[in-house]
Amino acid sequence: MNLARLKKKSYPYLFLAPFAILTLLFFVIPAFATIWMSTTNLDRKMKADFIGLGNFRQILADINLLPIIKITLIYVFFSLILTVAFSLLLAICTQYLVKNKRIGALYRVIWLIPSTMPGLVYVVFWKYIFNPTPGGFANKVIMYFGLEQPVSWFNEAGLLIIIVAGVISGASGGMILFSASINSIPEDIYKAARVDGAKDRSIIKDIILPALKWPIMYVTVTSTIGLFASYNFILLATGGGPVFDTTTLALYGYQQAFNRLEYGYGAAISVIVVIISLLLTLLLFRIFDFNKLIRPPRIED
Amino acid sequence: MNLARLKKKSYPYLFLAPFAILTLLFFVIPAFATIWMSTTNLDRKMKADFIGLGNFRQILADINLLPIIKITLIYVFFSLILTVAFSLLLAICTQYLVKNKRIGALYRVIWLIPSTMPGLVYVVFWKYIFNPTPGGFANKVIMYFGLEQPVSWFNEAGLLIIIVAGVISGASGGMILFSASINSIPEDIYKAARVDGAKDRSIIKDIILPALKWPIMYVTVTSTIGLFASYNFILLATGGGPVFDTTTLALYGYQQAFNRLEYGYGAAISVIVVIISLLLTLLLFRIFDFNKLIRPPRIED
Amino acid sequence: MIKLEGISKKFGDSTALENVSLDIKRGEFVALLGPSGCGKSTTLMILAGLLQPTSGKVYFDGKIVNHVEPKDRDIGMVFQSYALYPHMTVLDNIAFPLKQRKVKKKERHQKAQEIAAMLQIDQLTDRMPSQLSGGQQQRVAMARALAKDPLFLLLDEPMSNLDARLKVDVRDEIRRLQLKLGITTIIVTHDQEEAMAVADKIAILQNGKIQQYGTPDELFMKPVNLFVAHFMGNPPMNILKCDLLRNGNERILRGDGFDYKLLSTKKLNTEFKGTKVALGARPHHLQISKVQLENSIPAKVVLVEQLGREKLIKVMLGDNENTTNFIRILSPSDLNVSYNERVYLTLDSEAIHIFDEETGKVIT
Amino acid sequence: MIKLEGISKKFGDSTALENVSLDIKRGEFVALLGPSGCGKSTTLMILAGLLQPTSGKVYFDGKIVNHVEPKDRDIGMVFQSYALYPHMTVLDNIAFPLKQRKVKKKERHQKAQEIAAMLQIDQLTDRMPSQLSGGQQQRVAMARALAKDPLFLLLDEPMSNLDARLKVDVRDEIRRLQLKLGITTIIVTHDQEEAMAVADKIAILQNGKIQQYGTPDELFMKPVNLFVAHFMGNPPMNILKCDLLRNGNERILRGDGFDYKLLSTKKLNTEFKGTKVALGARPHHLQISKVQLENSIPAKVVLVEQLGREKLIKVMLGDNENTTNFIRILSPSDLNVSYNERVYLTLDSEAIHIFDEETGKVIT
Amino acid sequence: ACSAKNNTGKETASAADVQNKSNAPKDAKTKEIIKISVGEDDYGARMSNYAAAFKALNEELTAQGKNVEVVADILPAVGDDELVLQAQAGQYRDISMNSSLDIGWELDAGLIQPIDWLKESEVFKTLPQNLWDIMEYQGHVYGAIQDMDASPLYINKTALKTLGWSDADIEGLPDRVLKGDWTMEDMLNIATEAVEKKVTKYGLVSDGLDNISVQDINNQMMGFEPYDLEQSKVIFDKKGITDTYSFWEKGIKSGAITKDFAALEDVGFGYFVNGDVMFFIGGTGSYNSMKEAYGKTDKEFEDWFYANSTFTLIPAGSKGGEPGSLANPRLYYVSSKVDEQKMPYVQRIIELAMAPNLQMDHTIASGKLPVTKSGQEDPRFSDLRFLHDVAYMLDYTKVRPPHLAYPDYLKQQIKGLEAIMVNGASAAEAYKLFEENYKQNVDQDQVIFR
Ligand SMILES: Nc1ncnc2c1ncn2[C@@H]1O[C@H](COP(=O)(O)OP(=O)(O)OP(=O)(O)O)[C@@H](O)[C@H]1O
Ligand SMILES: Nc1ncnc2c1ncn2[C@@H]1O[C@H](COP(=O)(O)OP(=O)(O)OP(=O)(O)O)[C@@H](O)[C@H]1O
Ligand SMILES: [Mg+2]
Ligand SMILES: [Mg+2]
Repeated sequence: MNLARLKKKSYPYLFLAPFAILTLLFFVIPAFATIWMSTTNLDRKMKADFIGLGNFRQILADINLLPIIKITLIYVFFSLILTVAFSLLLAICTQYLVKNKRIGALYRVIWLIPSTMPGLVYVVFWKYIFNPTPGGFANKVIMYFGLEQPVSWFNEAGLLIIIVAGVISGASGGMILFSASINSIPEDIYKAARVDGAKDRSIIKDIILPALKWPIMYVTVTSTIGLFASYNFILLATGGGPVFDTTTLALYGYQQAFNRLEYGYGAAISVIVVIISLLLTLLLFRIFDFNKLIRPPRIED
Repeated sequence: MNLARLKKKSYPYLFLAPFAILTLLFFVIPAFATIWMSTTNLDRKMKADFIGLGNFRQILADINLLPIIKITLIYVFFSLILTVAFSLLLAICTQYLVKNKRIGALYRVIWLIPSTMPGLVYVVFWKYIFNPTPGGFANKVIMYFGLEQPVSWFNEAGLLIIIVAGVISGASGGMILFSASINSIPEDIYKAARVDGAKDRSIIKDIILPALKWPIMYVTVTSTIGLFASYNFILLATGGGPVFDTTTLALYGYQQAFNRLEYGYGAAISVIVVIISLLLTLLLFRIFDFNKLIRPPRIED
Repeated sequence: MIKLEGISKKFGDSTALENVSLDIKRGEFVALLGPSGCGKSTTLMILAGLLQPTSGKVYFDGKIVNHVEPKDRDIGMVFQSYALYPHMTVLDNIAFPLKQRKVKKKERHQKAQEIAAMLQIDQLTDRMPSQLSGGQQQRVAMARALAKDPLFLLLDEPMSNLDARLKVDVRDEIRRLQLKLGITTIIVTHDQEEAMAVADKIAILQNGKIQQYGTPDELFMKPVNLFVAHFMGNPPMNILKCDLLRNGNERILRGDGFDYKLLSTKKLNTEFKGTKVALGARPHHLQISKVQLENSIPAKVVLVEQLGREKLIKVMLGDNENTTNFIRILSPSDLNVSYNERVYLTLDSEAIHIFDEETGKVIT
Repeated sequence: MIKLEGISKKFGDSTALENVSLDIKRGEFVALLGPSGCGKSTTLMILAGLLQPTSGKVYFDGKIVNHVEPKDRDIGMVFQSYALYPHMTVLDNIAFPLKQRKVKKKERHQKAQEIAAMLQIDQLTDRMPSQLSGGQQQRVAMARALAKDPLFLLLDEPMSNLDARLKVDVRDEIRRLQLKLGITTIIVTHDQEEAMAVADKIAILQNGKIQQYGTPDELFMKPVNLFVAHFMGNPPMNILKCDLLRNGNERILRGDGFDYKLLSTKKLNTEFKGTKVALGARPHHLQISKVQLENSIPAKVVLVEQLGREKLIKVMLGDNENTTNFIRILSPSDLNVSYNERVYLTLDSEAIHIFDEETGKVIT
Repeated sequence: ACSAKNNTGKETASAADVQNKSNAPKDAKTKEIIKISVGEDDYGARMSNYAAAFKALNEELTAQGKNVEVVADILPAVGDDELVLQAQAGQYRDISMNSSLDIGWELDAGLIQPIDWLKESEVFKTLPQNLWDIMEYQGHVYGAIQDMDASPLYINKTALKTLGWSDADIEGLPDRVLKGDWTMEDMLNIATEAVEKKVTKYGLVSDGLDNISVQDINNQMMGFEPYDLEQSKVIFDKKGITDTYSFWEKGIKSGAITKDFAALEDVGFGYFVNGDVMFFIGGTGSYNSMKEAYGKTDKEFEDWFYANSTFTLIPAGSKGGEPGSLANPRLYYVSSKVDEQKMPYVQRIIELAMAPNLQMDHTIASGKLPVTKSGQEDPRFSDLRFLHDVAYMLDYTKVRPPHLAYPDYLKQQIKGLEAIMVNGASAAEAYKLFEENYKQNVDQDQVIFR
């Protein structure tokens, strides 16, 4: 009897086990290896000597650290706010406001376009559009309207372009999660709200948003983590330049590791990135009152 | 009166308009530009002459085309099946089977780990683990257990490793969407099913899966599209080699465009990728009976 | 005040309402009655503006409101499914309509708390809806509908999960508020006693069509057809198929196993020339006697149910064991009859109804 | 057969059930009655194994089943919220429990269709639950519970959305099936007439505690306390606070505005020494007369409600305009009284109940 | 392409031969197989030159009657990181190719060994001395250079004429540059004048900010290479660097250099061909790019080119200084794990791959110059008028030092340039940025600060 209960309780874990092992192998071990690496002076010669917190000391002394952290925070903050706001807006518009479900669905499908093409293609085109020479599309346009000098878009507004493009391509995931959650609110609730005199604004604020609390938390947390860790996009678009003006912490770590081939130093930066994003995650959990969100199960046994 | 109704009907579109314009600028125009580019011989010289379907004719004559398409289909098919199956399994395990919601949530959070670190870090480590020489970790393990010869993992099982790693890192998005949908099934329904004698298997099959139809479709479609379009991961892991053994169509296009700098040819391949993924999307819509999924609104006006 | 004119509603192929017309005066309390699935909820939804009629017009105060938004109709509504806001506390649920009116927080919470007290849920205002029992949820829904002192109150089975005592309390409260504020109220209920107790007028629906619309007494005393007669009253009116035999001034109803002579004072519709009729008699209009009386109908007791202060006795007419001619009689508790006992039924000619069996229309 | 032993259930701080014990024999039909929020649904959930009691034991056939899975308990259940499977047709919903028993598709569909016909929803079996009216959904839930011929049937307000006529039909069908198959049935209902009509035994709950458990007659005739007395019967029993004056053999109940002399045959519990009592009299045990009789109580008519075959008359005792001493009386329709009319009430000493006002316990 | 344990170079065709090898003389039928692993690099004609070398070596061996066969084992090209990882795991490339910059760290990481035999090699006899310098590090030869580039200054002749230069002035310009009479400053002045007078839209354009042509300018402005060969240290010279940055600052301020300097990378050729550019600094390969931008036949372009432009070495930074040219050649390296037995074969492959005609094949395919005089004597070379005309520059061409601290030097130097060009920093600010970042990134023992 007791054995049977044990068996019953444990079998979902058995299901999860092989995946846990794979995760371990593919992701957790590398994570720990990174931590180990951050305490060595591993470089292109691929010889690793333990140097303790040397790398971290060096990072703290790094003259670029402060400006880079500032840029990172700006980048993460605005990307995050915009991604969440934007995917919420899209989801609410297409799932609730646009009453014709067909059009809403169509619009959402259009948002899949960004994912049908390799990201690099876009970057190439943005580079073309925002090419700082007079031959660039945006410059052609503004010069057509009378501006004399071409604008160095990526230099003047590199971070902005990166954020906007990142937000647009990043919003679709959140949008879908939000859409699904909005969709699962029973119609009766909307009906009641409409009868109770609620305008769209109030329905969104009082009915839809509370139902999205959990998805919003999820998107916020994963976006925060993802944004802190990502560099690919910036690397392609501006390479972090000019100077360090669009270099985020993760990109800096990448450059240290893979351009300068200072793996140890790069790993140490990665570790710092992870620590910051974990701290922020905990903070977000607090803000969203995570414990309350995990309701106790109503089926008991 | 009529004007007011028109206003009411149109204002969600007004909300969407700026985003539509951004999408247009950032994504739709590049998409069309790619199509245009595919009809030119644009290359490193950055001069584009219209050559009609020349690139496409050349692609059809490309001796690598058939094997690459075969690899692409294998890659997409298995990645897709595994990603969907895997994220479903994870979602069901952590959201339904594991009754302790706290543990389930914890487990899901662990799955965020892969996204906290730059992807490249992982690739480097996989390369270390699956190093083909006797010094590689995996080889050390199998040789410890008595195997004589080291295994060239990436050669023997490159596609497999790529698929597995891709699936593990790709499953978390779907898992969360599925989790949210499972979470929104009213508890009463589970209770009823349990009283009606349903075992977990039947609850999953008859209650949970039908409720996940839409999310599954969404994940399937976006994964299909995404998998067809992605190459980043393979590029980092194997670079498409040995020979063309892990080269997918998108990677081939990338290589043509950015290694050989044959932009026109690369764009033409991209266009073919897009066409194939759109066709498959339509097929999937049919399979999932898309029209039925878009229920008519129950609130009328 | 409220007027439905030729309203029809189809869901795909199936017709939920067919040519429904209804006139409701300001401050009236109207009950919609009818069997399950007859279109009661649909009617309310159309009145609320949550469903669009397939055809027909809805007037409020003489103005067509077909396209007026629900929020602009000043309605309080209790949904059959309650439709509480799951993410709000009970208090916020009740106060929500007031919030929409920009009533200040303190004020609306106070008002909500008052109404909660009226419905005996003031202890629960901090809970979430999921932490309430069914009846408690239903009262929250009611409180929410009442909170804003609406012009119209649409109540869809608002007390189906309340016990009898509470139901009377709540009903009285609604009635009180309704009278005080002159709220035009439409209540859907399956309980005709409730309807008769509170409603000024009752509309009886069947298959999406209105059968009769009138005061409770009218419906009860003068049902226009078999359906209404059978539907009103609990236990339902007994209906017996008979032949109407006209013998000079004497008219005899002959059914399976009985003959019953109508009193000469009982008037029948002279347009009716047929013979196939249905005799309707309410259970408490029948008396049971253990001895045979004049013009009484012999029967055999089949079932005795104790209903508290009365007994419900089911008897079989005639001696045919396979008959389907059963009759239910309500009699005082002190009547002692037992299973299979032979009894005699007498009924008052004035209290019976006779219907054309074919069309169902009343002919008395 | 089924036994609850000292069951308590807490949700966080609030106690839903407190030390509930109950014995139910095989094949018995038991009704749970009680005011909204008293713990009826919670009791059913615990019986079904969907909630774990905070303390106490559940026995089925003498075995402790606290940790037996719901699916292994062989229960058919109707949830208060219906809990239909939204993604299945009505037919599949009904057939679902059979599917779990590996009954072949054709067979289970046939069975489902039969039960649907029994509950008059056979026309709707192709629809999805969302396309049904409330009452139709409720019948689907009932059909699903019955489909597998379960050993136990747990019904949580299964007919709250059905009209009276249908309710009787469904009730009869359940009763028939239950008797035929010997299904042990527990029904939660707010309708004590329904409970009295069908149940072998009734348990009355209040605030999570069982007040009385017995046959309908027992509860009606011999309520053990004020609560049960007041709760059973509709309209409820009239309760009047009085002082019990003992004057030799004469015992007089003196209330606000009246004196009533108890017949000498009426026995009181000799242990009761106090004077504060409550007098209980059911509305139909009071007679109204327009002239003063011996031992009658003067009153003034406040409200007259037409209930169909009877009138519910509300009167005020005494002349104090601010009194709260109201009494409801059920009288035949033909009694004509009007608002503010002065009347006299007589009541039968045998039919009244006297309770200790402090403890609520009966002392007759 | 999987082979992991062939680093001793010997592998026999069958197991039976293992016994034969030690005692019996070589059996005519079973040849000894020597597998030489080569890192893939299919730019130009490199791979086909390898193939030809292997073929030639086998023919030689047969001719010598040796019972040996060499087999190429082509291993895919990899990045530096993986090169090390693979080497550490035991998978070496017997012959690999990398930039001349990489000698230092590859040696440090134990990947390569000295190949001083090169000094005796026939094919390298006619290699100019400055190219020998490239291959040497700490007194040994480590790499075998296999192609070469130069960085000419392309000049818009038409524009010069518009500015009033006579044909004779123009013709004499390369000589003045050689003598150190016409300097960078002169160039910048003319560029400024051209832009101010709207003769051309751009004064000075290059093939990219992080390309060697820009480093060439920097070196010229400093008047030296930032490297001390003897101490084997990088020189961080405050004055030189400040001068360089001042040059750029002045260029930007005067409009001779535009803010989008870096972005002109891909379009500069076309602008030059359109006549919009006064001076263009690129590699010899830029000629090909211009040709493609021009879009007509080789001959037509050549005619246009010589009619409308001219070219010189990069002028000296100050009067009397030396003109210069910078290149980034790739060298053949030999793995440290190649043993004595195998080395002769490896040596021979490298020598054969450098056969004059093969050098020329590569030149035709890549636009880079043959390195040895003998290579330049190939009759096909004189047909390539431009390449032929710039060949003299090889004598002035230098490469960047193969020093560990040098890559960071370059990176941070460019950051300073970006600051000037994009963010409008002054030369002093740029210097500060450079200095701070460089100091924190390198081991200061490796650098002479002055
Ligand atoms: N999750 C919960 N958290 C807190 N209290 C709860 C919860 N669920 C139920 N309760 C409380 O437990 C008590 C019993 O609830 P239950 O649902 O059993 O009542 P009920 O007798 O079925 O009432 P009704 O007739 O209104 O359905 C109620 O007072 C209810 O408010
Ligand atoms: N979405 C729908 N699609 C098809 N038929 C529907 C739909 N909604 C309701 N109906 C049908 O319309 C009819 C009227 O439904 P309605 O809900 O108005 O009934 P009701 O009178 O409220 O019944 P109840 O007393 O059972 O709640 C029913 O027969 C129902 O099956
Ligand atoms: Mg309804
Ligand atoms: Mg309940």
